[in-house]
Amino acid sequence: MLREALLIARKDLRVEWRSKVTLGHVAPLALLILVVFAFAFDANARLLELGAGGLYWVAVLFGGTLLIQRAFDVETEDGNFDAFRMSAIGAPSLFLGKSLGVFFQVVLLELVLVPGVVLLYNVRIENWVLLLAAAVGGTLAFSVCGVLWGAMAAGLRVRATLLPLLLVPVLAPVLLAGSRAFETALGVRAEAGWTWTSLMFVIAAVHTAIGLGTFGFLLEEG
Amino acid sequence: MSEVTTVATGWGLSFIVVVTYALWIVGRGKTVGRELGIGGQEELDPGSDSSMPADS
Amino acid sequence: MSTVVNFHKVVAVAGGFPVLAGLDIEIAKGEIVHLRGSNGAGKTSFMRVCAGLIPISDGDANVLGFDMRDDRRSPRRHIGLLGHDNHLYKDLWVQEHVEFRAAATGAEAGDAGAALRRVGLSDRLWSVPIERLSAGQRRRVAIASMLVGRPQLWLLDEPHAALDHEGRGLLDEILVEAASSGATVVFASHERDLSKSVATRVVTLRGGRLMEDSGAA
Amino acid sequence: MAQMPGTKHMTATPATRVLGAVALVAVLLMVLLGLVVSPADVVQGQAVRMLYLHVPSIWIAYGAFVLTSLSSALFLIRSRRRHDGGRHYDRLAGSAAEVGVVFTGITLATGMLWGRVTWGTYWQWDARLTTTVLLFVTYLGYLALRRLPADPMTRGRRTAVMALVSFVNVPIVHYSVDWWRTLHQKASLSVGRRPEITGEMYWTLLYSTLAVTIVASWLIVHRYRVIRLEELRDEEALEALIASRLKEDDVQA
Repeated sequence: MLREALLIARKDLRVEWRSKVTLGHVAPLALLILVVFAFAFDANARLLELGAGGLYWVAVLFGGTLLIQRAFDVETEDGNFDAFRMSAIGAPSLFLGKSLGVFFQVVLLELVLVPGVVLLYNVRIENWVLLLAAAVGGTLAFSVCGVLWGAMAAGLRVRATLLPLLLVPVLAPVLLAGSRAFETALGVRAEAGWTWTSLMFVIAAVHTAIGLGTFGFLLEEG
Repeated sequence: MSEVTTVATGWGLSFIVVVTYALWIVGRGKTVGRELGIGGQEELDPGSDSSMPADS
Repeated sequence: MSTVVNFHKVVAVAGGFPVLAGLDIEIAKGEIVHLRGSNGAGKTSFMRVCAGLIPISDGDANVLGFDMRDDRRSPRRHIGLLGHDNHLYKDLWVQEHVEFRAAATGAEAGDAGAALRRVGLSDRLWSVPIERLSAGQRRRVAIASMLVGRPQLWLLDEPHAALDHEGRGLLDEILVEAASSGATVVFASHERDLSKSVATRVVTLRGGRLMEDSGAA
Repeated sequence: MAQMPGTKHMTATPATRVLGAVALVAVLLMVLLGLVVSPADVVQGQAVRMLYLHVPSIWIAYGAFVLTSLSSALFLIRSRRRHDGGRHYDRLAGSAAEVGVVFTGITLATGMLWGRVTWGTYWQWDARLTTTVLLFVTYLGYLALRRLPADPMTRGRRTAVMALVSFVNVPIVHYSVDWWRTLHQKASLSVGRRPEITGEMYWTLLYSTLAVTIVASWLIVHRYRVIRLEELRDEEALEALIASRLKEDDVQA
């Protein structure tokens, strides 16, 4: 199972390596969003510093949704969805593989966003370990939910508008927990960032379980 | 807005929503029923959907 | 000769339209069936039903021993389907794509090279992104991707369409080789003369049903 | 294909007429009790009457979404066994979800109005209302997915999976929003806690919940039948297509 999942993930990362969509298009866009937030808040340093944790995750949410869209467009263009469904790889491995692929691409995105937030919103990272754990937890939850809902909307003509509508309500708790955890890590707030981080891992675990069980159903376009 | 007017708007609004929704459903039932051509009152299979106990 | 595909009065609906309307057909192992028929006759739908991608709403369908009413997923690992599209990841290099398809079916990465040579693609092209290939070359990569999976049932929709003369010759050789090694081949094609060279049997569909069957060779 | 040759072509049957009448009477009584008979609250005055609508609506909405998830699960199980099975569960899920969305909407409207009076602002990021708005959007997405044209079984499967996943999400959303707000409230004094409902108000609230349940049931039954009628129409159109295809070939053959 894991071997097959890694196979899918490796293929997705190679597609990314060849097409450079994440690094070339989505990461700069996410950075741009951080800049646009500053316009929205009239470059009010205090406000940006306070909101840095939250704005970061909104940028990840936005960029990540585009990556999910891309991950399934790759699977549906040129009749690939038939091959995806015909593949000898079982649905659970397809699910894990796609999630891993998306996970690494979102991590790529965050490697650009973290320095972006630190520089643009001049925040100091007090607790690196918490920041890292929260980032991993949030990205994991994001990737798993994203792939689950991405498959739901894959191949549909209206997927560009339907996917965000389906995805954001489900990811609201991740955005909430991520923001609070990051604020703690950035020293803006004193609450227990670790509890919020663990909540994100719980969300990731719950959706992984659901995905493993239902991904087969989602592929049955029939 | 005083308390009484707020309560009145709240109840009024909710009633309007429910009534329009109910009328829309029955109306839709009629139009689709007409499209099916066989109007009339035959009894639907009574077994399968007695009123749903929306337990709260 | 064990039956690979057995349809009895099969009705299948896709997109709210009865694409198959009472189809009866039986295909035995090792046959090469040439499916003929105008557009909308049901050629593509027949293959998608065999592949389990479209559910059947009436009649009985049995593919590779699986009853398609109960279990449409299990036979898929033994079936190769090549539609009008090529099912290629256009961003990948030629070799990477075929190696992925090989690994996905449990074959060796090395088989990819052999398959690519078999379809006449010189290794100069192996490290070229599929996007930059011509339609004919892409078709060959698609055929190589299918060859590498060694399916028991080959379903090809208009495979000869984008190929040049040399490509068609190679494809026919591959199909004959697959059939002789125990696989079963079904391909759809408009051109009439093709049926002479390779097919052991010609079947014509119209209106989602069987019209003519030249019977087993 | 259609199970019953002589089927219903109007959504009303004697049984639902009775249910409709009972619902009307119940609502009239509810208005009487809620707006007139029951006393104003010591703390809140008249505003408490809003709760007689607000609280039952959110309970009914949750009840409807429980029904949606339950029937979705049953649909998935049944459709695995018999190719065309479980269609009635799919219809039930669809109708319950739509009614649930209507009542979630009412909950939001009445909640905001109640907030306006007690807290002075329509939206105060109160944990309950925030969760409700997320629930509202989630099931709007469900309805959007349901509207996509697809054959009933594919659509049923897709929406059933979504209903289950969304349902698992409700507690997650509930917990995280609660936790977020209680953190906040610890920081600031929590104002306008819901008044203790006792005595006569308690019975009014209980009765209102019963009345709203009856209304909701009436809506779900009728909505179910409209979906059934629509599916019958599509099936008949399909059968006509199949018949014409068969005829068309015999003529030419």
